[in-house]
Amino acid sequence: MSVWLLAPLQASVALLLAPGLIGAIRWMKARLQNRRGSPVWQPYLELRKLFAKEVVVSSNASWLFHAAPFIVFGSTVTVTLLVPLLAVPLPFAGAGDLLVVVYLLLLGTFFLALAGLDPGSPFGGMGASREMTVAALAEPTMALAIFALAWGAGSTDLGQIASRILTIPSEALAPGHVLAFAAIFLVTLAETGRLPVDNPGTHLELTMIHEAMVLEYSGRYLALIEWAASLKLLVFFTLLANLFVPWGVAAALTPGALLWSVLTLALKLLALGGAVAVVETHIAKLRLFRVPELLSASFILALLAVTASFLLR
Amino acid sequence: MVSGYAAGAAAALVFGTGALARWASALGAIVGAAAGVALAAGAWVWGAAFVLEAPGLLGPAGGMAFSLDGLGAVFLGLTSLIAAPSALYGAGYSRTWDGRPALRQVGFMLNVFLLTMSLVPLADGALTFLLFWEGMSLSSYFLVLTEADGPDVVEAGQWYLAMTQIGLACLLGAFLLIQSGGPGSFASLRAAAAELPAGTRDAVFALALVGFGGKAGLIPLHVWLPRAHPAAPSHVSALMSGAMIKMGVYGLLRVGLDVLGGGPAWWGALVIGLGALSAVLGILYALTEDDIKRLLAYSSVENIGVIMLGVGAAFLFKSLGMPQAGALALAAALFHAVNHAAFKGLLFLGAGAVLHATGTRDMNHLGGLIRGMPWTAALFLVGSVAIAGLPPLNGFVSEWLLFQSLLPGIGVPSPLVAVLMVLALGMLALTAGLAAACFVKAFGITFLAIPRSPEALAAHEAAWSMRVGMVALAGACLALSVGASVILPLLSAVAVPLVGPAAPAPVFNVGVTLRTPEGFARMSPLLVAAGLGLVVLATWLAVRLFGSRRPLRVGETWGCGRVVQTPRMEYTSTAFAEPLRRIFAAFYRPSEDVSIDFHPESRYFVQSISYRSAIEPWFERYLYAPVIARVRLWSERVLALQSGSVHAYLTYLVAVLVLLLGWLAVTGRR
Amino acid sequence: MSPQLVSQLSVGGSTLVLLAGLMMLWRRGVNAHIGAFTAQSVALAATTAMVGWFTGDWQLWAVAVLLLLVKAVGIPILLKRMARRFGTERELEPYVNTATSLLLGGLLVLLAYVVTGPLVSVSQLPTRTGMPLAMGLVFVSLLVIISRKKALTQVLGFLMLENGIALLAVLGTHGIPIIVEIGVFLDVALGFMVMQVFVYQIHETFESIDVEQLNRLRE
Amino acid sequence: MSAPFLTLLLPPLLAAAGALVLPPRWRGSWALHAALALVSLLAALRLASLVLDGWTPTWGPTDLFRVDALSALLAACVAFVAALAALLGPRLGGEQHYTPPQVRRFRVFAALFAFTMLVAVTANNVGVMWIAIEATTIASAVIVPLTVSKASVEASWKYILIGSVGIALAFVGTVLAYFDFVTLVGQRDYALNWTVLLANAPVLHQPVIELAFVFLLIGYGTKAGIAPMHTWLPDAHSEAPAALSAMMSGVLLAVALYAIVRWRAVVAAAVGPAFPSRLLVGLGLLSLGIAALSLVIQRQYKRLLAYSSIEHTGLMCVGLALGPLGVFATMLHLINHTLAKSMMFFLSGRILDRYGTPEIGRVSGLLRVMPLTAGLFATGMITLLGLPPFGMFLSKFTLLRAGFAGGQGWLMAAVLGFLAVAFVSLLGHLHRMLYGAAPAGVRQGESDCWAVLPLAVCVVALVVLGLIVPAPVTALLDRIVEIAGR
Repeated sequence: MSVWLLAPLQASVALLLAPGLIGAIRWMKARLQNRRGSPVWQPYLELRKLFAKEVVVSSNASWLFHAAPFIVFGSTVTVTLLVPLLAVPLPFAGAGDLLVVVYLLLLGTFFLALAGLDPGSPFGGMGASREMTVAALAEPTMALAIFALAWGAGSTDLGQIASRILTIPSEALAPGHVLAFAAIFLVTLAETGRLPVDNPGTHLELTMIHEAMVLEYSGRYLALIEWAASLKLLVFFTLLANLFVPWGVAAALTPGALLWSVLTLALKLLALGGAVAVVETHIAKLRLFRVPELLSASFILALLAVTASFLLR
Repeated sequence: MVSGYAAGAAAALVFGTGALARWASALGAIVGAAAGVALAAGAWVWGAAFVLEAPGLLGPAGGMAFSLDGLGAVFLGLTSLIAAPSALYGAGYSRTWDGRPALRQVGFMLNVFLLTMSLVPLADGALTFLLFWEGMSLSSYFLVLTEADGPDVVEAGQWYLAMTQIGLACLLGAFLLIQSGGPGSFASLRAAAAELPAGTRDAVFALALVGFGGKAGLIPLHVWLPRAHPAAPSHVSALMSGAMIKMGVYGLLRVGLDVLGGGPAWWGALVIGLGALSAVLGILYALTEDDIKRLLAYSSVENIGVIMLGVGAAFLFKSLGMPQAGALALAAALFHAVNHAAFKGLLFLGAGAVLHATGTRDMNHLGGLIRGMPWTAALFLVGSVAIAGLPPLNGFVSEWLLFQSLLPGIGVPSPLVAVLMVLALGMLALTAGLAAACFVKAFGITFLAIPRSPEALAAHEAAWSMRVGMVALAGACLALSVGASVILPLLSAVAVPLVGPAAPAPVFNVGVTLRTPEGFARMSPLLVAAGLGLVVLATWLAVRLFGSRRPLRVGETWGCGRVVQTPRMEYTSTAFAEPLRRIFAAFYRPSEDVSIDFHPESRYFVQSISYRSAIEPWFERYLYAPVIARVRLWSERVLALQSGSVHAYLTYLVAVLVLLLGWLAVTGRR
Repeated sequence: MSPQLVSQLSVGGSTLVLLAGLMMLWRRGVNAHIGAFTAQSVALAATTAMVGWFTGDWQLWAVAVLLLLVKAVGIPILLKRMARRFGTERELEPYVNTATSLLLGGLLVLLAYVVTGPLVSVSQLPTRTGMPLAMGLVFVSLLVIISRKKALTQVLGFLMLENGIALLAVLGTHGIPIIVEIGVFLDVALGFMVMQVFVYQIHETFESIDVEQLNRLRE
Repeated sequence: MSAPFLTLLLPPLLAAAGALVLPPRWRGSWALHAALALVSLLAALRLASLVLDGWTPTWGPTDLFRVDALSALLAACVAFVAALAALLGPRLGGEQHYTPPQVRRFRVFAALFAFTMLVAVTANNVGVMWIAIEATTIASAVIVPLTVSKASVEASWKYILIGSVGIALAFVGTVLAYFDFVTLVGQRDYALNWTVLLANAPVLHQPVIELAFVFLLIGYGTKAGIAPMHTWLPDAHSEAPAALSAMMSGVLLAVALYAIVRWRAVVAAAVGPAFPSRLLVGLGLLSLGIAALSLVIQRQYKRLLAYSSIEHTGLMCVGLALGPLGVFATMLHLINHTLAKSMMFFLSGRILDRYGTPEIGRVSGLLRVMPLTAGLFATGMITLLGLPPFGMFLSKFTLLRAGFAGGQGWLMAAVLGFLAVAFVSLLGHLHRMLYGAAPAGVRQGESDCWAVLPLAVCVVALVVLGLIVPAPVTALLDRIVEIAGR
């Protein structure tokens, strides 16, 4: 199999798995809350329905409103090309490192916020404002956590970070590593609109962040945005899974190894999804103005992670 | 170059106050800028030395001398890069002043400004440097005062020139401490600096930092910047923000790294600290601004802070004996300086177009301009993405490089430095995040949604010359991103000799990929841009091909069931920044004032609510105001001497006579 | 004439000149002031003539005659005319009262001794012994100008200052070159005239020659 | 060598005589006045060129008059400002405010004033120099109250009293120096000649010379506007007619400073430069500080300019103490100050004429009311602020360079601090005057533009001095440094 086919393969795997991940989390959450829950494949059905539906656009919206879903979706898909989903090293590793991943995701958020402002809805503005606030505050944690990893691995390159743990397994339990994991986990909750920062299931406008921003979207645009959101969650989970616990990632590009890698990835994602489901079941949503406290806690974790990684070297 | 600008200046004076004068002076400036680019490229890319000595000028002070090395060429190139589009833009923008003497003033001073600013990096010698430095300040001061009737404009000019002057006093001290006799050329300064005692070197550096930091707008010396930049005509703001404040960076590099050759680690640490402070506070101030040009001005403070992080890291790494890391940091800082020139220039030009079309800079009165001014909106969006440091544009590349260049600092043996570096990295990341939020606000509130005032509704697209100027800069933003792997090797060639005698150059040009030293990280702006473009295009095609074919339906925006959507229901600029204002309340110390008018009949019917909120101007209140008050107090005391009584006056005279005679009597017997 | 005698005579002359100056501090009436000044000028002229006799220098004789004519005759006439014009306004409340003034005057003479110490030690001239007194007069005149409120008194103080300097020159150097001396005389005369004009103007515009009223120009 | 002296010194006397007899309203009398002043200026320039050719013209018995480089420079400055005053006096654009007798009085005494200053700077004999400087007080004090008011009478009384007392102290100093000379060498007619004093300086007694210099510095310092003897200066400058203010601020202070420079050279030769430097730095810094702080909340623009003169005098005093380069810078600064400050005072007269008020707070919108005047005023102010491309930038820079070269870093820091205070204050006041809405009742539009044109000469000269400093000027300054810079 040609090396260059890996990229589209990765993207397709990610695209296919992402809605399922959302469905799985929802299902697990429902079970934990003693509900039956919708089936795991429900998100796929929703996407299909949305793609088929008519699009209603606000009379105030400009071209940006139409372009934003494509940019959001496109930037997230581009990220899946860079993240070591299935194998290391990736053919495109030279194109971008972990920072590029973070900033590509921020690009999506940027346009989504703009699109939220575009129709002139007060909810869109509110969502955009809050989303950007959370994104801005999550940024330092993310960066420091990345540098904690990078300092250990001697590179911000995703592949190298993963390979290092594979070669020196004991590093996986190094304090810097663990702390960085915790920090990124908290950031994941914030960045992907999970509880306790945002409630993905809410339908009360005033408490919404992400949902408020995309309130005006419908039809295929909404489908793209929802899909991109699930993809983003998947990317974060993949980072958590394959950078911190990289076992199972294919080191050689044989069909068997890749298949094994897909399977382990799915398992790891399920485990992380389960963790999120547990967290979401046990924790209520925070007030918006207490979110910074959570994020500063994660920042401290990241700071400790960096400090630990260079003090204990 | 000189003749181009001179011709432009003369044209502005000669051709009256009509379209001809506008175009003639712009043409002069463009010719001058083109020559500047050629000169810079000659010295920089092909290493052609440029030396010109004019001992006849300013003979008594050692004569003038010019030469251009790589560092100067970067800044000359940066200036010229933004000068031509701004001048072109100015030709359309200045139509406001047709038939008024102000046009003559703008045309003339703009050319003088560009000329003196271009000669600053060419100057080879303390006096020549300071002369053009002051020329640059003075001409831009006149440009700031173009619309002196506007509110706060004169005050802005006052602050600006006053701060400049305090800076100049420091610079004079710095240069003269290095060498007070002799030819004064940078080569001789370098030789003299090598023999200075450590204390003097520290003093020189501190003075240079204050002098150049003030010009660059480093917090807490930034107070003039958010006043002066908005007050100036927009293409001048673009030049001031894009190019002029960079001269502060240039000066610091020239004196600190070139002439002094670097110093102890605390120099770098200090610069990093101030840079981080400026970056974070700058963007925090920008976030709460409602005036779009002030927002951009504060964002310049932020970006200068970001550049200074790189500069400081270069100082630090040099003193720690890590020349390669230093070269990388310096190259990143230089690259960010060039990038900032491109996108901040673009943004100021865009803001100018908005101001031109609507007559207001208050974002709470704007909105919906994307329909009336599609070009301006699209170009402003490009600038916003670039300045927010998002791929695939140039701001991202330089921020990425800065991150990478600060990273080696974590590994230095001194824990203090390492902690500082970690904090700097965190601040840089926070800045980047806040910048994204800030420019969502700047673009979103200004250009999107429903117009908030009749002026915004009636806005028209900018003149073609203005648009061409903006397009050129937007193109530069993209070119600087995808061409980074071509430009960065050149920048590192400039940086390497500055940070150490034998610094190996950071490897940059692996095809289209950037690679930092020792393979620490790789990134290809071109591939990222291409990949992003391809994926977005593919998505669009896929949706087009496979998605629903049902036509769009236009409906009202959802307003909780309310039928009519009015601009008053929209999120405003103030509202957008509210969460951050609350989160950083400890810093902003916002004062809020809500006054509610009730219906006279019943308290349950509200007639109007007015909300006013202001953030506390810390630096003005706690740093500048006490000094000003103290000086005024002393002034009153001194003026009390002039009491009007001739007897008192004569008493002073006799008293000083008696005192001096007494002094002689006591000490005179030697 | 023996140097000792010259020395004693110059001290005596200087003492007279200085005493006339101290009179200004003691007395309050305008006419008394003018009288003191006239006496002082005569004493100065006499001292100058004495030194001229001692050195045999015709220039000093000429200076003595000039002094007598201008300062002992001409200026007092003009001063008296002014005094008549303004009535006999008295220095009622000087800034410094008489007792303190005299005390200060004494201190200033002491200061003059300290200050002129090096002069006396350097010079070989027999007349040098009077120099501290001349310098004392300079200081006392300054005190008069500072502490007295009437414009006319200040003019008198200034004229005495000139006398003090003239005495200093005669005693210390036996006279400065005649051309300079004449120029100085011209200046003194012109200066006095102009001051006189101003005193009249002050009287016209302020209806008093009390300088205390001149405090309109202040910050 | 009498011709150049006569063509320098006679015209002012002739002009005074002419003004006395000719009807003041007649244009011919104005033209004659101005032409004579120009002749004097040409003679001064001729003397300067002679000096540059290596001559040192002397004239009169026992070389009473002598022109070296320092004299030539000052003579040229004096003659230049006197010519401007003759062309533009007594009040630029506002002659109609004066009655013919007043104009006559002004012309007579302005010419005499110029004459006395020219004598002061060309006299070799320090006694004659003293006489001339004392006479400047008399000649100028007469026309300070050209229109009699309480304020102008008060100002002139203060001026003449303080000025006379001060200058009398300078005579004490002169006598003391002469005394020392006579004690050593015996009586000589030429003993008061500066050249002779300088030649014999090394043998003079240190305590006596130091004593003399204290008196001389305080005496001439009073006229030069050195604090704390400066108190007469703001009053006199603000009440005098514009042209007289220009002459006083532009050159009278410089002439007094000239006397200090001459004596400083003698004293430095006698007891070494440290002693005079210490005094000059102390008083110079005091002047600089008091002037800078007085500028901050100043309310009247003519007083503002007066305090600015004190500031620059202080700066020049400090400069004199900074060795040869400092003297060079000081002299360059003196030229610049003469050009800029005289122009500013002429313009202030014009502003006063239009607005009818000396208050800064009530002058606004100057740019709109009188664009040309405002432009020149702003240019002058920018010069005084020490910004390029005008000459003061260069002279200040050179002065600071001299200071740092002399290892006086802290002194220069203090100087820079005071300069910054002055800068900010002056700039603020300038802004207040230039911008804003013009007060009601003030006529808009420039009148008598031609009258302002001669002032453009000042601007051109300032720019030239700021960028190239012509070789003759440099040569002249170098000579001055040789003469008085040790």
